[in-house]
Amino acid sequence: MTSLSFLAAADASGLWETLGQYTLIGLTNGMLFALIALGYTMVYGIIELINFAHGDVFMLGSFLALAMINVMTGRDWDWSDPQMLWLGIGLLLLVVPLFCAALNVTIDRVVYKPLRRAPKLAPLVSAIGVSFVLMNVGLLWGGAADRHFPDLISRQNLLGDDAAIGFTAKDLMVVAITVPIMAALTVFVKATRLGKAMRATAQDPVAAQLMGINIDRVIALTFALGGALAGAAAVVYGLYINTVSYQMGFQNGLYAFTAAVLGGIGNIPGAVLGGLVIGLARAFGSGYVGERWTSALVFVILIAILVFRPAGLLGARTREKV
Amino acid sequence: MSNTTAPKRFPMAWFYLALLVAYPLLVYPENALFRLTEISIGMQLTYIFIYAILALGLNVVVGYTGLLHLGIAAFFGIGAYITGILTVPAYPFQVGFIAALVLSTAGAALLGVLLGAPTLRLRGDYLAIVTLGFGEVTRFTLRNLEEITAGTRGLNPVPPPQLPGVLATPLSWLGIQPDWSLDYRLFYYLALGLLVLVVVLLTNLERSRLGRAWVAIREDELAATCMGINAARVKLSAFALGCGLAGMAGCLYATTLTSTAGPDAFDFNRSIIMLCCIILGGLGSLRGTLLGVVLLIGFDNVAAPVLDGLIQGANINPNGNPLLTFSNWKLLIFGVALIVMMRFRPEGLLPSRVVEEELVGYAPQPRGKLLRAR
Amino acid sequence: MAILKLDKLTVRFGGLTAVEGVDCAVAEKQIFSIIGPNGAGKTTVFNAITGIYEPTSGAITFEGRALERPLTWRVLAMCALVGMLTGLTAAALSVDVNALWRATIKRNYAGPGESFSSRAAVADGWSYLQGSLALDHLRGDRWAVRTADGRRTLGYAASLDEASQLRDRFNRLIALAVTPDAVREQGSKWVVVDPDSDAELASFDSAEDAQAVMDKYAAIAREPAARRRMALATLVLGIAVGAAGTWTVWHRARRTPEVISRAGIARTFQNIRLFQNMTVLENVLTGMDRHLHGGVIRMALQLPGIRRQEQKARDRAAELLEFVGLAGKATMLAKNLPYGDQRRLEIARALATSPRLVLLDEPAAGMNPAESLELNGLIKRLREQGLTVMLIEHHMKVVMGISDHIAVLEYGVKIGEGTPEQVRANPRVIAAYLGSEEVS
Amino acid sequence: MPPLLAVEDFYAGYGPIEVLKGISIEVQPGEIVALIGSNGAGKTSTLMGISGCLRPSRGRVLWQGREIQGLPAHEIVCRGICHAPEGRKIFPRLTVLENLQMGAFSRRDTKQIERDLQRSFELFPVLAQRRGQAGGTLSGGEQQMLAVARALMGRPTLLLLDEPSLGLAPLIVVKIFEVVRQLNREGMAVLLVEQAARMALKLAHRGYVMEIGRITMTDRAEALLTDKRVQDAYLGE
Repeated sequence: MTSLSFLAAADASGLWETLGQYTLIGLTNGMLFALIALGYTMVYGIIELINFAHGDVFMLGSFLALAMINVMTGRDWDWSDPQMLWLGIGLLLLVVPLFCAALNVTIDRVVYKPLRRAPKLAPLVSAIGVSFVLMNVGLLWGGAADRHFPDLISRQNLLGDDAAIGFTAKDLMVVAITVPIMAALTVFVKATRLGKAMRATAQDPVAAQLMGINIDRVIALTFALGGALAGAAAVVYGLYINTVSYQMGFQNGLYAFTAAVLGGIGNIPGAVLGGLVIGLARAFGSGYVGERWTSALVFVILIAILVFRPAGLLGARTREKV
Repeated sequence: MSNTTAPKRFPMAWFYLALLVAYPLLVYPENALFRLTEISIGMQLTYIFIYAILALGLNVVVGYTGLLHLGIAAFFGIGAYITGILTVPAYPFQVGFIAALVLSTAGAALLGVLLGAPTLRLRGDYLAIVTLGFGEVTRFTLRNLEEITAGTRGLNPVPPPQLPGVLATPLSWLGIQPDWSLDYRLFYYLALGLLVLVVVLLTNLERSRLGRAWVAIREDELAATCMGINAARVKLSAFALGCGLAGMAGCLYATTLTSTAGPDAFDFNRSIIMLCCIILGGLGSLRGTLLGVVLLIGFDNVAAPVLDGLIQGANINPNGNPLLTFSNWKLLIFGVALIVMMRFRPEGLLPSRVVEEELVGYAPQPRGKLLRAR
Repeated sequence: MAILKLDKLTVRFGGLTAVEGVDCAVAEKQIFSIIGPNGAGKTTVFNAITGIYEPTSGAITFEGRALERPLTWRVLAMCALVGMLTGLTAAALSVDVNALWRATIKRNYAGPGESFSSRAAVADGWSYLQGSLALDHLRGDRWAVRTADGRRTLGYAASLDEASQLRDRFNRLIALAVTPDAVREQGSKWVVVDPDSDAELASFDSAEDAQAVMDKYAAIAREPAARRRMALATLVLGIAVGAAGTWTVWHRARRTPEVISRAGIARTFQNIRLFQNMTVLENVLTGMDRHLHGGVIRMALQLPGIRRQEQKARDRAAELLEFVGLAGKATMLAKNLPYGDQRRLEIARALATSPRLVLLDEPAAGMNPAESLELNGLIKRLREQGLTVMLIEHHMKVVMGISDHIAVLEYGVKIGEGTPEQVRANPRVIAAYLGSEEVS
Repeated sequence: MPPLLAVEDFYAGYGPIEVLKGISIEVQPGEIVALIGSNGAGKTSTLMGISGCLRPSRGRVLWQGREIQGLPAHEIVCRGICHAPEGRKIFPRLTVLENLQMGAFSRRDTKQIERDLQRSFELFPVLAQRRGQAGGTLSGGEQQMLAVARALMGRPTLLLLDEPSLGLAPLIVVKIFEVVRQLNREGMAVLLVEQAARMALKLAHRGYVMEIGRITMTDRAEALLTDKRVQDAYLGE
């Protein structure tokens, strides 16, 4: 609880090794949060809506991944063969993000789009409503209990069995999938025509319209991208954590949203940074303070940071025009 | 209904109040409804009154002052737990109900101020996430301070209030037993009485200087400060009042339930439901808030179990297929209802309108000297 | 005498200089206009005066005073109080509230019907902080010797006397555990002997056993000290953070619009900033806020005093509305007023704060000639009532017609000043404001 | 031949406040038209109405004889109307180059865009120096140049220019006006909204005077410059 457990943990296997291990766990988890947080932040950046349903899109994505794996296993897909394994994961990473993107775009079209001019809290309540609906769909699909997600990737330590720090094939998988996705997103947003249009719309929608940018299409694109990222995160999450439930969207969504706000909501690098900070906070928290205080600690850090940087870590303060 | 004018509306309010006062006294409807639904509507109404107090508190913060507060359930929980700690027999304090009520209210209000003070300069969604975070921190803290809060089990039994002796005789005339555990009506009238008190006080405040300052801050904070309004103080007062009312509701809740319930009864979902209540009803509108609570909590606590019972009773689902139980569809129906309502009434069902009609009858007449020079 | 003085006022945002070294002196009961092209920094001057922007350098004095919230003993007391509160909360959390609760409340209260002594609880709380071993009364009149946090039980005893003796023994053991060579070999046993009394405190069968147990005691011995250090550190840190934070918050709000408004300066805004969803009357009443009194409770109960005061305020609001020409529109929502009326309402709201100086930011914008003529009359009447008026305006007719004194800004710099006639004749002003002649 | 742009009896507003009360304006091909008037007269709203950011409650906007009112803004841009809005509204966190590329968003002819980019840099050399810098870090004058250059990247047939002189030093205003005149000689029509009335009328061929949502006067620019009423109200003397 206090300093004693700190010492106990340190005694077990050296102060620096423990620190390194926690850092590694924190970064890996943080990347997952970041992937989800990006969806929140991009949507917020463009239409200033906290999309409460985002976490549930993620949840449905992992259910789809689970269903697909079950079907594929039923048709004798050989997951133990590395080639087939990576091919299978590739297939999941293709289908699930597509599904989540389509779902997210549909939600925007049907629910949020008619409310663009409504009072600000109305879309928020709608988003809560969508979240409930999706959660219920998840409940009907997967049942109320936690479901086991097949343990397809080995937990063998890649650094050798008796290395002081554990870095398993699973950890590698998370890094190998999330880092390229984030890099691709960065390139897309920075360098492509549509990516620039997205940023332009987020910064000044009226001016963007005057440039001939079709805002509705940009918004749809944003929802699609956010959904696809959530889908990818869902696959990675399932393979990494191995437990899925209809309520996981809420809890992970909460952390991801916190990550987005921490980094400065609407700011894409900020979401990644926020995700990593939260991941690290959780890892160090459970390592040094105690598992049961972890969640509280994350929010205490959040509050402390926001008190001193009211617009998040990377957010810019805006001067009010008088 | 929304078009009734002021002179007509007040009799309507009195009418509803009379109905609510009379309901438990006419034993027949309660019994008939109980036979029909197997739910004590009177008891559920008691909870609706309690949630109404909670929602009114939230409405002060979100509706009047425009500060998006996503952690109101935490203050509800804090109220419940303060009451629990102060009254359960396991601890030596065992204060009376009135003292517990006052201390719960004050404690929650104080915590609200402590949370509000450093976060006053946060805007909109950032404040929302901080309050949300505070709510979660509170829940985890309640869970983790096992020695004090008994962890996930919650503190119990919370004893009922002491009934003043003078009330025993008049109550017996009305056919009410003076025993809290036997007759729900004592809690019913306690909650209703406090709710009416809160509504009256809030109505007065709404029309006072403070109420105007709240709304002015919501409408345009900068202009309000340029008019000499101390924004920090006004926002803090809204926080204190909102959180205090939540604490008061929490105290009532724990007393009615005779237990603080576990920390998870005060999670983010509860906050969200309360927020939905006030937005659905119409932000900043007392009547809207009450209506929102009746609709949403009523759906959750009354309609859903009743429908579940009906489906079971009709025996369409002999095999226990989970797809055919109502509770498995509850969230979906709830969600769709929220979406549809926001689509067609984004400003809420009974939006607040400080309209001409409310101030009808008052046409200020200028008199005397125009402008006092200084 | 100058009621308002600007002394080398400079406002910069990031790298942009909005206003540079502007000097101005506004005399009492004057109508003082600031003119200049759009973007010349006129509104920035107003914003600096009313505390919306912090001047980068330079001074603003109103009636000879800098408009800052005064530093009183209450501020310092508040800082100290908040600091103490944060410090105590942090310290309480760091000493483990759970264990403290167990040590104070649970140890002293067995259950319903039992007695509870708050003095004993406080004493136990203190000894918990000290880290002394505690005695717990168990069922069947047995006693247990436990560590201060109650987590570890060291031994049991059948009576209170025996228990205190046991405690003394453990205390000695714990004290010895941190000294080197406490365990001695004696025959086939390993024993711990009290160096003062030579009494044997404990004996073990093997050196490993002895070491393990003594290590446990050593941990117990170090724990209270560590906890005290931690508590002290968090207490000090909490006090420092709390007090410094409060001080920062207060200091940041030294020169806010609210303070300045209360000092007697009121303003209107270029892009109308009314409380759109309030009625006309309520808008004006909001302006009167600082003249109304009464605590929350009195307001919630609507005591007669409050009602009388409210009625008076309403009457005065009605006067003000009549004064600006909005009589009869008191119950309309502000957002439903036509544009010109909204401007008038802003003026009424500003007047409601009982100012001595009114800043009007383009009051005639969006008004037709007849309306702006009416406005001229209104501004003149304001002066007749004894108010000083500062004005930003583009309508030359308004400006030249009513101003006593005009200052001309261009790119944040004052390029001319004087009576309307002087300004009209100033060649620099003509070049700047009336359009550069170079474009041909 | 129909006028390039004809606004006919245009009514529009924000919420219950009607700011445009029956505006009628014509712009002929290759013409510079100035719209002058006091603050709050509705000049900016008129431009917003033309470019599709403000929906009319009544009235028509004809572009080369075809109705375009009510079309979304991005489609109007595709037809050749580019708007350099008031207050510059550049994208603060995009670079200068990206801002210019956004201006050409509605176009697909990559080579021509590249040539136009070079031309913008020739017209405003300072933008070339700062091409990699974020728009928000430019000074006011540079931002205004960027806004004009960005609008020109859309290869407009008609340029809507809102308050180009706002907050700028005279030299920069002169520079911008020179560019506008040069482009106009190459055939681009311009509808100019300007506070600095004299300057605007000197640049323009024709002018409209606006007062609280209505056009009160229209004439050749020279005639307006010498008109007594205009002089009184907007030119100072």
